[in-house]
Amino acid sequence: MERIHQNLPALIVVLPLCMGLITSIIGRRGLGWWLAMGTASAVLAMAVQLLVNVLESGTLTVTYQMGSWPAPFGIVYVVDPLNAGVLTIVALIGAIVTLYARKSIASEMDPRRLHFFYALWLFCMTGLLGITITGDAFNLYVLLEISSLSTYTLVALGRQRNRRALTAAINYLVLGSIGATFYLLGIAYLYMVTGSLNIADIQHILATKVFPTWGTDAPMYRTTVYVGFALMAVGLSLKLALFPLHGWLPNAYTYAPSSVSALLASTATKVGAYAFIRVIFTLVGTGFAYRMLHTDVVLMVSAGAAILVGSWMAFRQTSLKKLLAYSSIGQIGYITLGFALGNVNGLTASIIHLFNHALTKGGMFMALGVVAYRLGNTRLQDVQGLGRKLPFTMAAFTAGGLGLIGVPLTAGFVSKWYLVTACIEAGRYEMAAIVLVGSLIALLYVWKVVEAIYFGKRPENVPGVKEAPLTMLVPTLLLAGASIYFGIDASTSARVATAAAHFLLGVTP
Amino acid sequence: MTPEMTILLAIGVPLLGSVLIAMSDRVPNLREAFTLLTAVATFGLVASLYPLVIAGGQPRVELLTVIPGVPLSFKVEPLGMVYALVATLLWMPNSLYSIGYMRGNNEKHQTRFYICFPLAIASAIGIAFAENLFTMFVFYETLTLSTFPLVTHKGNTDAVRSGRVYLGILLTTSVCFQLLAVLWIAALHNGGAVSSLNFTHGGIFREGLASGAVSPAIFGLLFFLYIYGIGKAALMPVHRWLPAAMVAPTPVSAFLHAVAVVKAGVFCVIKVTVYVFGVDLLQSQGRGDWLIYVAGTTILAASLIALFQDNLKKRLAYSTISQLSYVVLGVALFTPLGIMAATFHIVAHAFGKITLFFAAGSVYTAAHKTQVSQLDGIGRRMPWTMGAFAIGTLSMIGVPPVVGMASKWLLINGVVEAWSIPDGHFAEVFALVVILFSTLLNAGYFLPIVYRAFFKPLSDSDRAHPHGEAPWPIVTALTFTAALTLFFFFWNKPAYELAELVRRAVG
Amino acid sequence: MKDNVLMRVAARWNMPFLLVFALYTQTHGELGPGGGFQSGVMIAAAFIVYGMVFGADEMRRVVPRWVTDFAAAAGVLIYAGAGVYCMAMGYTFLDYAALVPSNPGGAEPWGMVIVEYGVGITVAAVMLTVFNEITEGTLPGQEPGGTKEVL
Amino acid sequence: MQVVLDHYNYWVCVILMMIGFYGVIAKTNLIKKALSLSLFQTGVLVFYISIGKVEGGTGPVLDPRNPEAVYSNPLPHALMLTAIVVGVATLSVAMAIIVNIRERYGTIDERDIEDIENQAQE
Repeated sequence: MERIHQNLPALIVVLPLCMGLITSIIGRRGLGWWLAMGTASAVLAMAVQLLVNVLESGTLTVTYQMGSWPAPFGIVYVVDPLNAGVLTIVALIGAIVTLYARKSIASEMDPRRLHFFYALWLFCMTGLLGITITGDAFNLYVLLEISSLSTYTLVALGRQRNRRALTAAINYLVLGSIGATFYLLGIAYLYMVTGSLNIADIQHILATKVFPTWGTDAPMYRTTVYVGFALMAVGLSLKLALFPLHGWLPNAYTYAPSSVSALLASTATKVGAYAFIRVIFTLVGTGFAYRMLHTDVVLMVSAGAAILVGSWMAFRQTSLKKLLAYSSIGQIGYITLGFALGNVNGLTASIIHLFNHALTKGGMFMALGVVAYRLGNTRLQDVQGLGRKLPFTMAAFTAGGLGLIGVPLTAGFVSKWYLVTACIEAGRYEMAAIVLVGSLIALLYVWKVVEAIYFGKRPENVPGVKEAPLTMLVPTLLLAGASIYFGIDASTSARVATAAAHFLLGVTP
Repeated sequence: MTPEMTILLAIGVPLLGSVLIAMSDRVPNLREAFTLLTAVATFGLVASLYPLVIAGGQPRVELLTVIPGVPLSFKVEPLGMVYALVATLLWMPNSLYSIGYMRGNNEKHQTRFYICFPLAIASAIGIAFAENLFTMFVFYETLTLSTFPLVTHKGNTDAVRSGRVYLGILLTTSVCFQLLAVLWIAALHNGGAVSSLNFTHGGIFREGLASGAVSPAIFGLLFFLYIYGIGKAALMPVHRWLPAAMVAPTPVSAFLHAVAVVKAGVFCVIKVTVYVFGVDLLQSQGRGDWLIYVAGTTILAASLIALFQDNLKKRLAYSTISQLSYVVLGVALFTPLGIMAATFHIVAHAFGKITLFFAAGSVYTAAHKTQVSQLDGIGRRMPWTMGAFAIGTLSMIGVPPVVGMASKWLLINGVVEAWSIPDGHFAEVFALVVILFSTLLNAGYFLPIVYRAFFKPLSDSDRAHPHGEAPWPIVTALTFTAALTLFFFFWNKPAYELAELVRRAVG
Repeated sequence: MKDNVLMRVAARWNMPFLLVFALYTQTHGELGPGGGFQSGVMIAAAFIVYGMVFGADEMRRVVPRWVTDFAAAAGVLIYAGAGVYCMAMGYTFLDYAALVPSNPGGAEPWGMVIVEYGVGITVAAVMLTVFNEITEGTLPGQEPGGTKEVL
Repeated sequence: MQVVLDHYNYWVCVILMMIGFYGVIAKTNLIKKALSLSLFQTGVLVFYISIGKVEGGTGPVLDPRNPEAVYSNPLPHALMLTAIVVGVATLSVAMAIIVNIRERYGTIDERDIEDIENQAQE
């Protein structure tokens, strides 16, 4: 037990990796799901334990040296309040969606190849957890690619439902690889300057050796760091689907299998956002990124456009999965806006929205998965009048929708509270206005669906539908319930988010 | 039972009631019994706090912390007490009336209907007892959302379209303006420029304005955001939702107009003026004068529109818009007496308007008539209904011996008090003119209805379709409220005392 | 191409040499030039040459899909398993000192040997999988059955 | 001019990357697109390897006879080994998807696929 405890940071990544491999070998005939489910639950337990460890440790960090090589020579895994929180999000959503995936995916692909699905599923989790926990810039790239490669394949598995999944996957692959390559090139530039790949070490060298010589005798360094940071920023923006680099997202989310959409929407872009926050706040620091380069202005413009355009595009969709996908682009705008503001409340808003949006969007995608499971389709006309046929599922969808709008007592409101307060504190009144207008557009697109669900007429001549099977319904309701619960009592999530924000900005609360 | 418990129960009992109602879906009689029982119990709980409040007590209770530093908490003070008492008192006849109406008209989805009422009343009590801006906003939104299924109850295209207008205007204003104001104040609070997010005597901007941390322009802007953020007060031009909501069944209209929704609007206006911005601060900063003109214009314009409405419920709706602006006008005088008049008018208008709506619904249930022009001679067939209607009319116009007179009297006193403040007096003159002229207009659009009902002969087609009074729950309910309207003119001690307490808190 | 004598003979004769050279590269991985990657690619190349000459189906008869699937996972498992073993012995992940606790410095090559074998197996298997994926598809013009196009 | 020549390794990578990038954007044949992507990644690999070069450096093997020796930096090379694997994996996933696309659509040209989808919608 003690050994497990010591090795938690490594185990949380190694366990899903090994289990994924084992699943691909022996996971036939339903065993795959049991292995995946067991792993996901264990990972959740470990993530929560890590979060507790971090918050209770005096320095707020837990470090783990791979192969006992000390940093900066070896790869270290560093857990601080920020990534402990993100780990918990990924693990929580992973566990819940795995529970849900069993029935959902069984109806969407060849049952003989299900063990590959669960193996890829676990690899994807490995990558996402690894990105979050690693303290090494290059290791981050490798894990980013592990998660991305399995994601491309998972998206392509939607081919049985619709062949467009394949084109969506290849499109995602091309853009995702370009993003990752940009990131890789960015690291090369920082490596040229600092000779290190360890994030903490790079930060230290930049802060003590490179930035102080600014403008004196080392003008070459400046351009190199500029270029490196710019390349990393562009690469991560692609992964994060920040407007206008969001082109891959709508189709990938729409045509992927239901459970994959739920997992991706609530974790993949979140982890991208995490990596971006890490690069800006830990790696180069806000002093360089915001005050010197004014990246914050660029990010804010992108975020504002993402909120408005993403939400508006969502309103125009008639395919509900696409609607949610575009809405995700808008929500990513909120997350980006939060950390672009750079103050404590903004960062808190960003981090807490990572969590809240994961719950909200995950629940909504799962509800749509139920619709797809029962009706084979998720167009707007398919959910007409479903409120009475699938009362619990549709209630979960509506609860999520209210969260997207940011109605009080839902998780979305808590994020919005921090975000708008931060905008006003930073004197960005126009951004506050955009956030509020964004929630109004969210009202439009959510209400369009809610009206169809509760006031629409079921078309004649369609067979009756039953409520979802329990293994799908329970996780859906769990996430929807959580998105309400964390709107009513946000003290836990806000505590972690605030701790992370304080930690990143070096502010003592 | 401690007062703290009572506060929580007053909100919890309706919620519990709606659960019980949902569970007794199959047994209508049991369901209706739960509805009535919840109504009586809620009123009992709220009323039991009255002696304490009159004695000067202000019990508070914190339910939970939603966001660190921002709790969902409640505090009972005289102004909130007025609103809570009115809402819960009138909810009792309203429930009785709903039962008669829904059964009389064989409406569908009755259970959903009865579930939403207690939810809305719980939200209303939450607004009344809110201790801070956040709590008020939360319950303000839940009130909007819980009444939405009521407004769109019929479920046809018309109802859905009106539901969009209802939700669209109320949510747009509250999100774009009120939420912005709340968050702005929260941001100022984080920066230390504002003393508290709680409702405080004399407002929360005193130190900030004095030290210059809050500029007068932002102070005025926030006041503007708040006034227009409270779309439920139906100030022009954000009044469109109220006529739109007329597609709802009549008990819902009565609920919207008299019991909870619009009253929540004007209540919030009074509350933020008194406890957030501070009457004397607004007066001395001169940042709220525009409100008199807006309110006055709304009164006159809405009355003029009402004059030309043939649909009875639409006419009543525009009358409500103008009556609400009386409250806002009272507030906009920024004097203690003005605030008192506004507070009192909440009560007065509630009693009168609920009677009028009950009567309109009664006519619809018994005779299936919706237009004013169809009402010729109906008073002889439905004497109770139209008698009550007449009493309500008098209250709206402000004629003794009904309660509407009392609030109008207070309002004029408020104008007189405002006169003593040395400035141009132009606003006061405007207010007086508005009050006098609108009284004439009120008479102009209400009295013809009474005249038609009692003095014009029945038309030939009506003669062929004989009908009597509406079902007994309806008649009982409207008689009760009409009696209250009359009775309250002579014995309005509770409301008056509470309003007096509010006045003292201001002055 | 299997009708071409020259190709057939060349493929048969080359295979043992390719495999032996691959093994050589593998065993020298931890100290000299070479290692798992190179040897894995060479092993795969040997079979792919075989497959190109005698047909992919023939190659799949020699190395069935389940073997490549198994080997791909097993190789990585060997790698990760070495790390997990270290953890289980009370060291950190991939701390090869766990392999020979009496001589931590000398344990390092042992760890690498294990890892290189894992890598070699995986690379070979994955290369063959890629070859299989590309050659195994349905012929053009043939509609795969049992799909429904919706959404 | 001197600056340009001094950094000829940069130019090589930039040219490689841009050729790849152009292919990714301009080619409609998916296989060409995937190969261009590979080329794009290769540009970065070359860049890494070239920055590991130290002028006058020898192979990074400790030589007891020459303690003053200057070594090339082996780390970028080791990193690129991993990056190459990632690149190959990406390419193979891409190929697998393209094979599937060929099965479902009968073409691997983006424009044709778009046409097919548009027709299917009508």
